[in-house]
Amino acid sequence: MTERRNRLDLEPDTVERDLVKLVLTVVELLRQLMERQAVRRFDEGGLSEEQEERIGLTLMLLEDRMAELRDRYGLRPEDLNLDLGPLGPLLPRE
Amino acid sequence: MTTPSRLPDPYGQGGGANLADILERVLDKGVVIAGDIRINLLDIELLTIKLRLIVASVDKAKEMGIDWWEDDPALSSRARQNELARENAELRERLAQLEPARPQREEAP
Amino acid sequence: MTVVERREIALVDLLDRLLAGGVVVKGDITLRIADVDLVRIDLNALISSVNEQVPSPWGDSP
Amino acid sequence: MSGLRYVYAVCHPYESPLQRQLSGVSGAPPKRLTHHGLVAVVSTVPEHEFTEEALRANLEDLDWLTATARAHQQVIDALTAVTSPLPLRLATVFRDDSGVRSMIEAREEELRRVLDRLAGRVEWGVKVYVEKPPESSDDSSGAGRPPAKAVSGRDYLRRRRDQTRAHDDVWQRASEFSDRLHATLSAFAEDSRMHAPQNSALSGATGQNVLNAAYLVPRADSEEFVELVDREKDDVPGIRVELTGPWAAYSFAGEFSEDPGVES
Repeated sequence: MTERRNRLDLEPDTVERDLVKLVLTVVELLRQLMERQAVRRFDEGGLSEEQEERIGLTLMLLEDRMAELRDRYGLRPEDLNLDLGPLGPLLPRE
Repeated sequence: MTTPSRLPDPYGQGGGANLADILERVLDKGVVIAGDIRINLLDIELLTIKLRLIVASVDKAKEMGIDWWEDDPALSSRARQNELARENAELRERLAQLEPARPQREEAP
Repeated sequence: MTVVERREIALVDLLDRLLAGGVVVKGDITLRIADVDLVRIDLNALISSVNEQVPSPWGDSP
Repeated sequence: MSGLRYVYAVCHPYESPLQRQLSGVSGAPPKRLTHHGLVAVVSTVPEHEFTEEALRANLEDLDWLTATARAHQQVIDALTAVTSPLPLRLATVFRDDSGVRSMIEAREEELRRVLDRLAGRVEWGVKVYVEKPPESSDDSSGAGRPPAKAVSGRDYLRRRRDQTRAHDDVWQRASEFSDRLHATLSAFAEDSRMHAPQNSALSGATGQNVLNAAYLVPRADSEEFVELVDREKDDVPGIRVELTGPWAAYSFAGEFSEDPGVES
């Protein structure tokens, strides 16, 4: 136990994966938040058709890109979620 | 006494009962989240949120006065007084066995 | 009153709702060391979704 | 020091013996300890597992907790078959038999009051789940793609919006359904308690738990209660009703302690 604690695991794969996971979690939170906000604007109807199209397309591409990145590092969508205990989860559990 | 009348077949119980169902009843707190949230970066702990909801049970036991560990003569001084009460209970129990008819609700001295 | 009260809400949904309503943060913060004020932060922030009441300060770019 | 006394339940004296070789927590067979006309069902457990520190650590050890909870539940289950016990919480431990006797003496009135209230009654658990809609993907993380990919940016937004609405809709329906179910069941039952929704990681159940309630029902009326649940759970799409029991009246033994139990 203690031995493991003192030894820094510098296995490049682990380092990269951990780092990616952390970053992707933050990005995913932002992406989902932006998506919800965009849907609100879309619902209110204040956007021009062209704006709607651009926002939608961007979000769609973002989602694809996230999925790609997750696949590359072997992460499942739920790996990017955090259980914050009494605060509930970070992202909706589904 | 209660005569158990015929009951419908148990639903989802027995060996395969849902652990959450059992824990919810057996512990006084329904919510049991085991384990911690730990976010590691390069094997270094970045953030840990301890979830210790289960422990509520111990506190509950204390609240109920079933704090036997405080009654251990080796552990606490309060226990010595209780030792007396206990001997009393023991004696009264024996008395009760000898004279089952006698009412037995005197207070401890 | 419904019996279903404790619906689990994800943080991202909470933020979404918070933004939709908008929050205003006002405050004065001073950072001091040994009773000497070193930094003053006069906070007057509005955090909200962009909507009719809260337009974007730059106007929506075309 | 050898062992401690683990108390499972307190009951009125009962005639029929407990089923076959029942083993309690830590493997020792449970036995009766009669005092003041009340029976405590106890068994001996090793002291080293139940000292305050050890217990704290053990309660956070899911394997230990599982084994102990199941053993506890097994004894209570066996008791429920022959009487209506007042089940005590997990890990109610005393130093020795006389400690158990002192507890019975000190709380005799309360114990009798609760036992009388629980006599001839059992507890049924009813849970309502919102099922994941089978066709649509989950609405955000993009684990499953929408069946057909969005053809344009606007289409994408529209799909997202519809998903969110459908999701809210299911919740709305589930919550109305739960209200109705709970109203019907609590009118039939003698008492009811609401538990917090269960965490699916622990229960292993699919879908999200919305309603998690317990109902106190006389044994004699149990069959009728089960039929009532069956009838009420008419097949609303996306909503599942789960019935568990009969349990010992765990959720209603709460009055035994100071606070009125875990309600919402």
